[in-house]
Amino acid sequence: MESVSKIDRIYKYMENIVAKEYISTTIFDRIKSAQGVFPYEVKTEQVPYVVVMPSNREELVEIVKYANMEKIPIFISTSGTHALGGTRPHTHGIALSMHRLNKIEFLEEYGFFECEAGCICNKVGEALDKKGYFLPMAPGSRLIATMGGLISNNTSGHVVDTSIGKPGDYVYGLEVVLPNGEIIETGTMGLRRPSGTDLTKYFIGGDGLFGIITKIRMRLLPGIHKAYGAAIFDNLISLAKGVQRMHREMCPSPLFMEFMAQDAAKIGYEIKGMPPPKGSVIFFVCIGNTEEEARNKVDRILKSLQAEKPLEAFTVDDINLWNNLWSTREVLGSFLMRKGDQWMAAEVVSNLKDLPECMEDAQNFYKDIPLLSQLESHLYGHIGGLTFHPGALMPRQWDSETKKNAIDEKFRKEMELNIKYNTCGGEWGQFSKRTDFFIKRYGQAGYEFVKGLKRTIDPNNILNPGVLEGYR
Amino acid sequence: MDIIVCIRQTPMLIDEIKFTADEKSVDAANLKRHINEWDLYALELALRIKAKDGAKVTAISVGDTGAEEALYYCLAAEADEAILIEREEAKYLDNWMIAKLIYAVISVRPYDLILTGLQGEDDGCAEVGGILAQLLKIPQSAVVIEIKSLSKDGSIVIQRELEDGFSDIRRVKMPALLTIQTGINQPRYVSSMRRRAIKTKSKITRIPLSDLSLDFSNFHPRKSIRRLILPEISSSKLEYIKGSTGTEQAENLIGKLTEKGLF
Amino acid sequence: MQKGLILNLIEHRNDSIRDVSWETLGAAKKLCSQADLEMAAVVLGYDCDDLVTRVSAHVNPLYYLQSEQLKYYICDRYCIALETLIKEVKPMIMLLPHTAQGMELGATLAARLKIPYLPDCIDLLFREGYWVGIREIFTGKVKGEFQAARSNTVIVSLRPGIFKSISQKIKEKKILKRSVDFKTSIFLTEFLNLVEPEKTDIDITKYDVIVSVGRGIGDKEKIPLFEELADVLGGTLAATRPVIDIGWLPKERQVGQSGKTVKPKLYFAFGISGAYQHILGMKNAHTIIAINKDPRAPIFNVADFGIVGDIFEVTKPLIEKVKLRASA
Amino acid sequence: MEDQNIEDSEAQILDMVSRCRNCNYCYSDCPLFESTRGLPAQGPSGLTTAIYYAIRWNLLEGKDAEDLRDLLYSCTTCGSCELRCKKSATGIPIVEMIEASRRILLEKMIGPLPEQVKVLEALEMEGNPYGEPEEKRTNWLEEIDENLLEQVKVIKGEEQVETMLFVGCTASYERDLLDIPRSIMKIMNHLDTNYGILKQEKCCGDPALRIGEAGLFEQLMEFNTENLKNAGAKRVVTISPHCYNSFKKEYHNLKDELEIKHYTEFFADQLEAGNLVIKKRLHSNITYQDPCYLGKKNGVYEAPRQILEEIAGDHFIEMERNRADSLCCGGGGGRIYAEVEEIKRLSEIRVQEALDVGAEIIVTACPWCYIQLTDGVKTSGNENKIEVKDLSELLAGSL
Repeated sequence: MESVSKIDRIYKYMENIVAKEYISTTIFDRIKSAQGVFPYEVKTEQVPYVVVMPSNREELVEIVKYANMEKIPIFISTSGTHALGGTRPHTHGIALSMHRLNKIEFLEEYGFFECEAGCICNKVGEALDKKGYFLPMAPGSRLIATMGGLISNNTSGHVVDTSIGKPGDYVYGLEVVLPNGEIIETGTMGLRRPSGTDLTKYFIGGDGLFGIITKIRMRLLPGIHKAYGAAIFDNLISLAKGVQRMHREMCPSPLFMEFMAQDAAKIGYEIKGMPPPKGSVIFFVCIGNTEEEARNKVDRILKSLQAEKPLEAFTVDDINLWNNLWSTREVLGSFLMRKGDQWMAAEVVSNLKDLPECMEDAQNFYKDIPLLSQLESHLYGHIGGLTFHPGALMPRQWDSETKKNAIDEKFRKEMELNIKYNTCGGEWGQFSKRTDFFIKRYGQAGYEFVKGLKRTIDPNNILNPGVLEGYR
Repeated sequence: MDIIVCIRQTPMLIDEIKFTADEKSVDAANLKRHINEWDLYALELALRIKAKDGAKVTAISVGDTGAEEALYYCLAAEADEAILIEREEAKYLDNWMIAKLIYAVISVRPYDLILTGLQGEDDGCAEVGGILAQLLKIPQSAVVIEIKSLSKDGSIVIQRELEDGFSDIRRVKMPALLTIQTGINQPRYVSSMRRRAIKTKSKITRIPLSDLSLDFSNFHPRKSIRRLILPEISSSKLEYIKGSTGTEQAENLIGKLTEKGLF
Repeated sequence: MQKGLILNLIEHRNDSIRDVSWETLGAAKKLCSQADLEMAAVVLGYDCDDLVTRVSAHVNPLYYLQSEQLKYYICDRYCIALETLIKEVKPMIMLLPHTAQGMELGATLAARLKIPYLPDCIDLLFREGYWVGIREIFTGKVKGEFQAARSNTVIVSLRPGIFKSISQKIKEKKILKRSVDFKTSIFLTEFLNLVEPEKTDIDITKYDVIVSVGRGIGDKEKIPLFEELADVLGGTLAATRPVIDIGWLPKERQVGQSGKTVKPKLYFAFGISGAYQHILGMKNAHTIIAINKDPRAPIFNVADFGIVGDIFEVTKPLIEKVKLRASA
Repeated sequence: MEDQNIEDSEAQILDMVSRCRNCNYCYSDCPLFESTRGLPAQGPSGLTTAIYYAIRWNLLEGKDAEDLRDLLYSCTTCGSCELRCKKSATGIPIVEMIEASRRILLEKMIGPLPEQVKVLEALEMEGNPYGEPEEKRTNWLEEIDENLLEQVKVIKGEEQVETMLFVGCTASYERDLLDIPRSIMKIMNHLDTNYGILKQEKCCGDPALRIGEAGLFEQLMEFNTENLKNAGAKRVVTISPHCYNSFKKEYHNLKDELEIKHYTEFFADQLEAGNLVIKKRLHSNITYQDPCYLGKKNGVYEAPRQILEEIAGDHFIEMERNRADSLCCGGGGGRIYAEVEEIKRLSEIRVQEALDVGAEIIVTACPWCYIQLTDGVKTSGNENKIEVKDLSELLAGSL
């Protein structure tokens, strides 16, 4: 394991920067921050020297300067929910937890709110809600994921991009600490974003490679009205075609549009005490500035879907029914995992043209992977965003190595498909587990481009090393 | 390294104290007993030395009521051996005789360090350690509050508590006897299951008086209890604050202090 | 035949005589006047003449056992020195204070000379040809008459803070110097250094009002309550040793023999039974208020005002009422 | 615990914790996440991860052992994480694992926390965590007015009684809380049933169990079980949700044979049956703190609310976080006896939440919640804004 003397040296230095109760050399804090979302075990060589919780950007700057001077890697591992393990250290280093940077400020006179990077998504959402605003992001990890991480990842989560776009589209400015310890502020206080070079863009979805976001300025969006619709298809292909139509016929995009293959839906319905669906289910939310606008959108979408002869297609007026529908997916996962096996899913994205074909591929996702073909698997996804989540249940009994192989196999297959359809994941990011994909997808030149940027901005490669190189 | 810890149980007084007919001892009936608090700190010290530097820890007790319990406790706490010196309950032993018995057992065994509690919760004489050390012709240090170092060359540096916040530091050549003050460490908790399990797991070494190379019959105490007295609160100045409720008492107290201009 | 002798061991530290030695001298003086006895004293040390002269003003003869080996108190050296003297002067009582030093010395010396030892006495009587020491047992809840077996010499240690210091001076001084021969002896204990009380952030001795708590308050959760009382009274919080030992409060707040000695105007004792080690540290407070549910708690012996009852039932209204007066 | 059992239980812990998918959603519901520094291990899966690696990497000595101890004993055992894990993840019985680990630590003589040692000794010696003399357990009855004593049988020996009121240690010894048992006796007086109180009552064992002293818990369980059976009790009504939980979940020789009710359940039934009639209604705004061991642990959310709605009608307001989402007061899991890290006092957070919805009274139905919240009101300086009451006090006052 890492040398004690080095831990002491780093600790002693950190003491001059951060109140010492917020520097932990406790082995259990260090192990915990070395964990990623993957169900395999932490290795001793991943365990950070210390975990540090800066309380403000000035402290952060000093930490980064020190790390850069000493060439000690920094891993911003705060809540550790990155789906590709981006926050998971692969060598010793300094683990940062940003939880203490958790202030949120409403600059209503400007039409913004500003939150620090450590703010938890859900809390921000609730705070906005109370004031009648709306947070344009809905990641599955919202309960605990931080705003800084989410913006660095720029994930849509359930959101249909063509509806409200990506969270980053609402970011008007950032405060960022660069790897050399410089602080920069990007963007504008106006309601008009820079044309031409907008530094903000280098850090939104920057995978934490170029700087540590400390503050985010985001547009205050007016609260929205919602209306709900659903449809049942006896086969997934027509379901896919229905969605294809929706987009082609220039329907207003829904905010969320989810689907579950019949087998998956059955389980969810059953747990929720609803009669099993006659086919595969698609359900969606439309938003509008008025209830009416939202409802009209639902009707418009239902029309498109109807053209593909669903068994039924209807607006959902009963909010409880909607909540049930919506939670069927969540309960599905936990229900399957109740025996302790772990649910893993891939993120396959189709292009609009080939959606039906991609639907088929997604159905057969695990079939030709020897290690995984026998596993119980189910299909669902954010179909509105042309995204499939073919999921499989990984036996708990498998040892760490096998679990790792299984997950690597899954990513290999996912890569294959996203290459086939010339797409890429819209939720989890492009590096870490997906670096191979990135290289295949955008070529060595594309990869070198990013590496070049990284080298220039972070010559000592101290910020989240391993993300760009990709975990093996 | 061999560490010997002297241990025993002491009675805890409950509100109603009764004496035996001869007024020479407290009536043992419905007395609760526990291990003498100072002894627990001595035991913990021994066990910590064992954990750190390795040692064989032997607990020893002169068999009066509860001695067995105390010894099993030591074993459960991971002492390596427990010795019970059996004695007939009736005979009164003063601390000198007790020390003599322990001496008779220890003197024929290996030891580097002997630890006792500073004093007994009951008689508070704080003398067994001193007598024992003298009998064994080894140095003793009383009121030890810290072990500074324990060097391989067989000497130990200790800190002793004096009065008024003073303390002194000594180097003592081992074998040595230390009497331990409370607060030197934080004694561990030994679970009831451990204490139960140990009784089937390990045995106590029992040594009957007859095995000891000393003629106990013509042993005579160097001090004895003539009688016990229940001290009445005797204070000329004491004034009780009356009141049926706490609130009343509080009120009257403030009244008194004000009236005496102390407030 | 010559009169029986009481030999007093004078305890000193840092070139000054410990108060308790004046007390043992006082006790000896009292005994001499009661029974027909003589007294003498002995100082062990190394060039501490002025200290010796100070003692000699009160007791005659004064034996001065001088040796470099006796610069600091160490049990075995003291034993060797005192053994010779005792054999020479054959005292009826060897009197010493029951201190960290006395505890070591009394037991060891008695065992060495195979004579009786009455430790930690609060009174000493001569009954039917026996020396009888009155001792507190069970932390003062019970008193016992301990009788020493017949012996030419009995060693008695006296509890500090009980006896009046000696005041009377004597006309002619008599200092008998003795040198001690340590040539044959090997020493196993070596004095390294004396540690002064450490300076602490708060000094409880500086306060006029002290609210002091014992284990009787039950658990750590209760501390804030008494802190509050201390605050509203404009005083500070203190505690007994057991409270310090289990870590409810830091050492700097300990009142007692091994902690601080305080003399505030008001001393509140909550749930303190009154072990003498504690009483030593506070009995000189101007006014002592003891609150305890056990009417037999020795603390009441030194208290000016006593409340027998549940400490919490008193404390809470007390805080409220004091607040009221403050605001009024 | 025999070494064998320790190994088994270690194996069980490893197996259970290996189910964790590290989603960390449990943090969002954990009181530690709100009250501590928020270091990585200071949350449910942080604790289980700590246990897991402590066993796998054998980190059970020196400072590691102490760090592990401090982590594990910081848990309030409120159970929010388990609910979350069931809802959104693999459904690991997190608290069960934490308590199993505490048992291991205790048997390995690493646990408990220093202040808790005195508690365990007291439980063993006197049958209550406060070290009060066991013979004085029912002394509080001396302060109850005659007319309330008519229907009570204090069971000393052979007496038989159908309904037993299990008073519990806190209500028996904490003078400040005397109004709770007093109120319950007042309410009982409105029902013409006789009921009993055990002279020989001992702690239900909850503190021992939570702290990890399973052996001591068993002793106490056997003692109480026997006494309750000897008295021929058919029904036990408890004041503390913690006693309630012990009887219902842990007392295997009792839980199926006796009807076990928390007083809120018992009185709610009586209201329903019309045996209790609310005469005086309350006109100040009240809100309700769900005791974790009543709500989250045993699903009793509605009974207390039925009563409160009867008493206060529209003046009964829910806090934003209520029922399964309610925030623990911080008193459970043996914490009430120990000094655990609390940068932000849970009780103060809760008091603020009550103020936020305009409550003038926080009602609870647990002696520990009562103590914690009362402290919270004081330490947050809200004495004149809001007060804490036990549900029994309000009910007794409105009959």
